[in-house]
Amino acid sequence: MLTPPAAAHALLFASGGPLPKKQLAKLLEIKESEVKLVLKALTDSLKNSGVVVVETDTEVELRTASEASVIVKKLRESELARDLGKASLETLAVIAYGTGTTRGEVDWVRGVNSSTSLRTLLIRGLIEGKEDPADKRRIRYSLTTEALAHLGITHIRELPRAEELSGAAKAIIEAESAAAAAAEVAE
Amino acid sequence: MLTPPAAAHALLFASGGPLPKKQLAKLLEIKESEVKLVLKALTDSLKNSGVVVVETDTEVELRTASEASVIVKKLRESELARDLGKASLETLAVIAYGTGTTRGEVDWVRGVNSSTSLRTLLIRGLIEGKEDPADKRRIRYSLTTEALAHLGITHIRELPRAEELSGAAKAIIEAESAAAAAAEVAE
Amino acid sequence: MPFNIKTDSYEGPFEVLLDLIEARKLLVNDLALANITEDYIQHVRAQTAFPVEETANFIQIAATLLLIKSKSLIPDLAFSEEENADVEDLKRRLAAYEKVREAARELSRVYGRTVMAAEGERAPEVVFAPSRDLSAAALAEALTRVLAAREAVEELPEARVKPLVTIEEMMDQLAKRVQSAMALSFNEFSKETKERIEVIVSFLALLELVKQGAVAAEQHEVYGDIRISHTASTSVPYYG
Repeated sequence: MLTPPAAAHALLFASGGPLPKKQLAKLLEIKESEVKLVLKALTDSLKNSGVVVVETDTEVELRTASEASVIVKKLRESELARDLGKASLETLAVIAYGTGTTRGEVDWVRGVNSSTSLRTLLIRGLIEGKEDPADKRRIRYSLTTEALAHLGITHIRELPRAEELSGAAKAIIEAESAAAAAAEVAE
Repeated sequence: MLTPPAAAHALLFASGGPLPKKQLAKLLEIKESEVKLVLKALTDSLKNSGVVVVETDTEVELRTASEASVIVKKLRESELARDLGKASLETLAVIAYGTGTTRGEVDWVRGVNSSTSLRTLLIRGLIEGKEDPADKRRIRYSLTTEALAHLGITHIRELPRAEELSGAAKAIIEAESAAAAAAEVAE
Repeated sequence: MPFNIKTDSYEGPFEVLLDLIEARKLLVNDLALANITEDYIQHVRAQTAFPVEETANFIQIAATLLLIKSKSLIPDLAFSEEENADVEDLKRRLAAYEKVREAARELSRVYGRTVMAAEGERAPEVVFAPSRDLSAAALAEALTRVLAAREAVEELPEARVKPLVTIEEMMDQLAKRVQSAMALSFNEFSKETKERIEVIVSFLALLELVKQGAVAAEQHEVYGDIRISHTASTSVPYYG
């Protein structure tokens, strides 16, 4: 009989791509809240194994470890990443560090129209857009496991200077929403 | 730095199928006689992990463990039984109304990455890919005869508003490839 | 002395602003923004190849900068609530953009360096498995939806672009008016232009002229007209 982390490992391996955490919970017959623990145990058991668990809020995928990138490149030359332009990188940073997650927010912080960059990131599979549950007309963007894999990290908390930069961004966004709310009241 | 078994793990994971042991030795820069030891160590480290190392005399491959067969079967069944959903239906529609659409073209029309949807459609036998005779690296997708039969048509001409919708999709692809070519020249 | 900054590859106005502020080793605050206003405007004027929409962005920021600048020249100047909100918004956006730019630099250091490869693709075991939601009608609907979504995206930017005057046009216009009429009230001057942004631009272009000694302005009451008259100088210096 397999332990839940081992069963999760087999499922992730068999799926060959990102698996929604919801689906994983269903297949393992565990609660969604328990998925976190199972993935933590799997992550620990795969430590230094050459393969890692890459996670977003909603999906999880197995990938080769970043330390293996050189040797894997020898096997699969196509693994060379195409460079991202400055605008796309900036847009990716806004979304990664949580400075903004809608098109309007990205435009607000960059001071320019970001639709071309968003499209590039969407087509490359680095971000995905999901309907905001609170407002279905609004699309919120988030990083995919593909983006994390290109950044060589398994979770957004491993982003360079994650706490400092996303903390600062959040404070500014909060000030902005407070100002926007005040403006609305004033009207 | 990765240990040789971890590097072997990453390579086997990335190769997606049986890897000749000779090639593995070469990639790891070890002697062929040492491959055995490395694979033994990898086998041990993957014990009860849900994934196993399967070896023949000349080749080696990663597979899900036999204990996982029930749960992996559940995964396959859930993949096949589910509704296609918005993303896969859109991808299938772009392919159906196009003639020999490539992955890049589907991405252009939809404005998002379609790899996951394409994979789903392939597994479910709804589309098939064929090499472009003009460019062998390029795969062109079309509906399978089973899919046409399921739709109750014998030719894509019989799809609703075939001419209008095909024309619109084609126009987008042409505009996008012109834009992509222009962008390349500009760089 | 104007600070020279590279003008080749700017994505947007904030990038220009931050470079100007950093070149002067200043922090993002009113003083710094007032300080770089001229260089910023010069930069915008030097650009001839912005897409229309980006020009609108650049000029809108210029208007807010000139507002801040005017406050530094005339401390008594009272901002309206809306103007105040514009100034605060600009400062917040700049602060956020400063962090984003740092974050983007961090990402550029790691992006693509050590790509974690996906599992190798295996030839899929194909089982013909259509679904309940698959029908010819559903396909037509799906493609229609995709096409409609594209149109919506393509139409958006155009709708947001409103024709705006360039700073240069405003300044030229102002200079000519000052030359032709020895005395002219600001209210009179701004009457011709309905768009608020144009009023700001014209007002602040005026302030620039004041500073350069071209005209002397007196504001008799806080909210009264600003009277403009020629000073001793024989010609109006051309801005820039």
